[in-house]
Amino acid sequence: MDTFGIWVAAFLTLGIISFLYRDNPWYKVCESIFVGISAGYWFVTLFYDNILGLFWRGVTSPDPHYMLLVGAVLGFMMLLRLVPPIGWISRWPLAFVVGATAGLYIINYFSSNVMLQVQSTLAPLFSTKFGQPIFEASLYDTIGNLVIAGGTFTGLVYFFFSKEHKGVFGGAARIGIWTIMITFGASFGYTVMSRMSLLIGRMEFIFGDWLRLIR
Amino acid sequence: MRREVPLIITAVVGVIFVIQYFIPHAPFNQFNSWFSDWFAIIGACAIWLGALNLMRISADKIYRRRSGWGYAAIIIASFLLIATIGFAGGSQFRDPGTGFDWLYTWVYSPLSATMFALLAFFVASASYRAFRARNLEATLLLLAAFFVMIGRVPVGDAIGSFIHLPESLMPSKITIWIMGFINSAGQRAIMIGIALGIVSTSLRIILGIERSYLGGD
Amino acid sequence: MKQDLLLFGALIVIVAMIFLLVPKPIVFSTTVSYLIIGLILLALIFIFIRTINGHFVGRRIVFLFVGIAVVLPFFMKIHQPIRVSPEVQTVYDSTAQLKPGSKVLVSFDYDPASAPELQPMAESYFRLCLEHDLKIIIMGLWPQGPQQAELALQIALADSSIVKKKLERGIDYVDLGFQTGNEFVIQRMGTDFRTMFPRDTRGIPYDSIPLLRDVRNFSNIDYSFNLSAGYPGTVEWIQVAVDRYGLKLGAGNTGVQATGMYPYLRAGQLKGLLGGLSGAAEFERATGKEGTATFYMLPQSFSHVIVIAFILIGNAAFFLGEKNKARKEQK
Amino acid sequence: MTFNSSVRFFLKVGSVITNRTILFSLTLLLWASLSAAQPPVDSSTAGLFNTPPPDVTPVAPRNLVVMDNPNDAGHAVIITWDSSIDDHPGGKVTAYKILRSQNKESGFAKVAEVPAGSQQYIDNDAADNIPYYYKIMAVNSSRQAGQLLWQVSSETDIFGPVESKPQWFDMRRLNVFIGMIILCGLIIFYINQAKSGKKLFIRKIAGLDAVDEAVGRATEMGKKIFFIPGTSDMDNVQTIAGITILGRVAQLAAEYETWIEVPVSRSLVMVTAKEIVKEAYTKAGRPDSFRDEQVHYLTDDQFGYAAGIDGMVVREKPATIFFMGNFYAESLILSETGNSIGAIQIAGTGQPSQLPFFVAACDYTLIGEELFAASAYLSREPKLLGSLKGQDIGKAIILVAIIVGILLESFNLFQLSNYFKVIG
Repeated sequence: MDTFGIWVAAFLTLGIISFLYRDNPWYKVCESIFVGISAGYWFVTLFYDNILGLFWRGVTSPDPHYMLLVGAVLGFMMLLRLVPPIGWISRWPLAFVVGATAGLYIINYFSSNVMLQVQSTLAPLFSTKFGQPIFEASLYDTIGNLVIAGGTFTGLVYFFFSKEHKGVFGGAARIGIWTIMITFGASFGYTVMSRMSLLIGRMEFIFGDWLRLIR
Repeated sequence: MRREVPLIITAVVGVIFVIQYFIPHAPFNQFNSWFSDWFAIIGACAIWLGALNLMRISADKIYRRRSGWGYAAIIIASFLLIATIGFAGGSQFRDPGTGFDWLYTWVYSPLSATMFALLAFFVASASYRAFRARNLEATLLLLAAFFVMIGRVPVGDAIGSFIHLPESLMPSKITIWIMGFINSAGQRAIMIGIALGIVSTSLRIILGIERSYLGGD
Repeated sequence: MKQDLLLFGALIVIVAMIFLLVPKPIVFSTTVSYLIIGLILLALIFIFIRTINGHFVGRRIVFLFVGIAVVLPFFMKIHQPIRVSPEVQTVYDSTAQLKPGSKVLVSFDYDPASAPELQPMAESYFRLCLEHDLKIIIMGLWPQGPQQAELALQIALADSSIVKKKLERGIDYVDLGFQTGNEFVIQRMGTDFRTMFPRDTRGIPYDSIPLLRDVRNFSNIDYSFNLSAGYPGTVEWIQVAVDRYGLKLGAGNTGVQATGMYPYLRAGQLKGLLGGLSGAAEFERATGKEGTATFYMLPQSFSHVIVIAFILIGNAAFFLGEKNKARKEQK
Repeated sequence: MTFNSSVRFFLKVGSVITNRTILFSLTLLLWASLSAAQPPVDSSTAGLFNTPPPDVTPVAPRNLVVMDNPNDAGHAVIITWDSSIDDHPGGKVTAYKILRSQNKESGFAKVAEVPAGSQQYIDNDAADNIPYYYKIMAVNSSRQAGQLLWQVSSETDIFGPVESKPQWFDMRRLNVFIGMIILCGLIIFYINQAKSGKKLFIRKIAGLDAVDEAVGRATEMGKKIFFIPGTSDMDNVQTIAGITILGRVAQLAAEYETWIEVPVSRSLVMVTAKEIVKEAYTKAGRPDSFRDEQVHYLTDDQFGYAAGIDGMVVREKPATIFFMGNFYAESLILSETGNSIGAIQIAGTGQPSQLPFFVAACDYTLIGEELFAASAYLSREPKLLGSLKGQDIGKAIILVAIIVGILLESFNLFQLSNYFKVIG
């Protein structure tokens, strides 16, 4: 079964790669299989994991979690979309999800992205830690600290919406967008690496596992 | 009923989920995990809507003999195949040795991994096309990408020692500096900005100012 | 359509030929390797000259070169030096300096799609822990995570120096498996592991596992290593386990994710980071045992050089094009 | 340690007399006599398998404090103590045992054993509103091959009663609370100000100015518009922000009578997007032109979704593609394919790691916060613009805090960063 599996996998792998040449029937077959199989995969997995595993087992366990029933009711309301005359009820669970998401996001992002990031930006420029002698850090770290402070500051200035980017303010915003561009370039360059490794993994499958050409 | 009730639900639930963070007292300390459970159940119910939609659109294509209807048939067939095997397998459906596991290992995984691997090609073509020193911004993008790219592979430092660069100017060192300082600064600015945008958007949702997600009457 | 079929036919013939005629495995000698590199360089120079003359290459040529750069090095015999960066060294030091018997929590938060980058990290990390007699607790926030962990564990356990130790599941390492709930799992683990993982993957109750006897929550964990490919992953571990419960955390990330981790690294919330395949290779270097990642580094370097070459070609053409344009405008 | 041995220790120390040693010794003497006055309850030398060697009994820890664990949901008592003076590497303490009872006189049972060096234990098994008494035992034991050879210990006094209670406010998060109140207050304030008719400026955002042009081009060419709302579900604010923009784009498309297609990867998003597009067509005065199949589901799978869209893009060759929402690795797969067929592409995401790819492959990219400003920018609705102004003032406060904070910290004047710490 595994030998057959390797051949199937090789067929599908090459089919997807053939898309690089151009759209063709082979790719179309692989694409359709992918859409169907993956939709079915999640359909089955979510049923077993969430409906059976989480809800049903939670409610029927000796120590039942009745709170799960709320989720079931909301989920059922969602399914009422299938009954057009009362389909509008599905807006209730949606409103619930959106409300809870909005509430959670306010807190999570405010505490983690605003508070914590500001906290880490507030660091001494010329020493490594608060309380250390003032000019204790190396030149490398001092320049770095200045770059971090200046980059974060000007980067934020770039995001101002209600003030025209002119004069000194505009200059700061310009430095901000430079910082952001360098960040993007660095992230991109760094990513090239891991994308290549994914391809290496696939090619090892084709030339190693399937064609057996690699030691 | 169709618009007001959902708006009230959003507002009340939104406020509760904000304040739960500050209240360690039961039941507020439970809300977070309750919501994750509830959302999992709602999502698992809602996927029926999606799956039915996929089946209906594909069946419609076949019925009307639209171009590519044969591929629509493959979508339906592969969906039904994995769903049948999965549901026939009972709660042990994905144990090693089952049909579901076979489909996962030899069909789903290779397809996923290969689609992901296409990125290697796209990264190359995107950088070939987009990284041109058109203006100052594009040049900075290009230079940062360039240094990080050569700094992240051993070849970079090999070249560095070949032309006798001082230790602190080795490509790998420059990479670490860019990643550790400029990149940190840029990421931080973006992250703080995003957080402010998210707080503001969420607040507008809770206040009912942003309500288009509810659709019309 | 006809053209497609012809191509498919040609491909089938090639595959058949490889299966029937080509000797296996193929290994190029060093001379042949350098010869091939020279040929690729020549081809690049040819493209460069064409581009300067105004013939831009299409996407497909770029694709072809990337493909060649990734595949050919598999067969080459070339050694390249690897330097260990400080964030990688931190992971190594934090782990290697633990006292024998210390408990290490390793969370597998990725799926097979990211295995090429993260699997080598998992293998060498396990090997390092087992060599230093650390106790490993495995878990996963992604459904397929623990399966990946088992694969890595098998490889680490098969190592000759580790086989000698006669390690036992439940005493020296334990796999708690996957649990749904993303960051909430981490949060509940903050008070008690047992509520989230009542049994290990073999179905043995938490309390009956010798390794876990004194492990109640994060305060009993000496170091934690998280292998992550997205959400939930390192960010969630930092936000919950590190910020709220003071866990000491190191991470192995895909290259993409790794950039986002540097702020946390600088803020000290993260103790060490392996970024992408090169992070894995550096870690192998630090542990002194070269493995998959080091083998993968050659195609990696090659493909990098190809991408950089094309960026240079594109820019040279762009500048020369601008110059030509300016000259025409002057006339 | 007995009184006599303390005296001997005192005499030895006394041979080098300085002021500090006198003070130190007196303190020690005072403490030693106190501990001697209360004979240890369980200074047992009960050998279990062997008789312990002489002089191995550790001194009990001091300064035990038991109190309700603050800022929690109850069920927890926090016990802190100062280590026994015998607790040092190679010292006479191997562990501490925490004993608990509901009765002051008797019934003490072990709740936990923590290693030497610990100075705190949180008893998470306490029931709320029940008085408990605690004491701690310093233990010295010796093991060989897993076998307990001997064990000796000494106990502290009994402390308590203490009751565990849940709290209604987590004081550790007060700073987050205040910060959030300020930011939300500012946003609400400016929303109200905008409502009352104050004109607000908003800077140019190129990506959003291009929306009209992009839709117009699709109309001219008689081709489709694709709108990709990302691969996250409705439990992500980015998705909500993305499909809010879909509302404006779909209305524009409906006015131009151009076909807009929205393939989605989440069922809840499909439901919501359908409502939004339908409403947009109604607003544009063409409710009958809306077709149900304009919004359709592909698969929940990230890469299955990308494969499907790639196929659609190369076959149907849309003139314009929007990417608005949360994206992961599929961002570049989708945008490079879109680029290869020459479509105008406008992207926006708050996923920092994917922004570089959109910047490289798309014509316009909304960077992070700009995505969330888009609905205000496109609609020019005063209330929405007001919230942007509030956001900006919040940003200004952060900028001031950064400058002031960094200066204060650089010259060791004040550690402002402590006020931004998120605990608990």
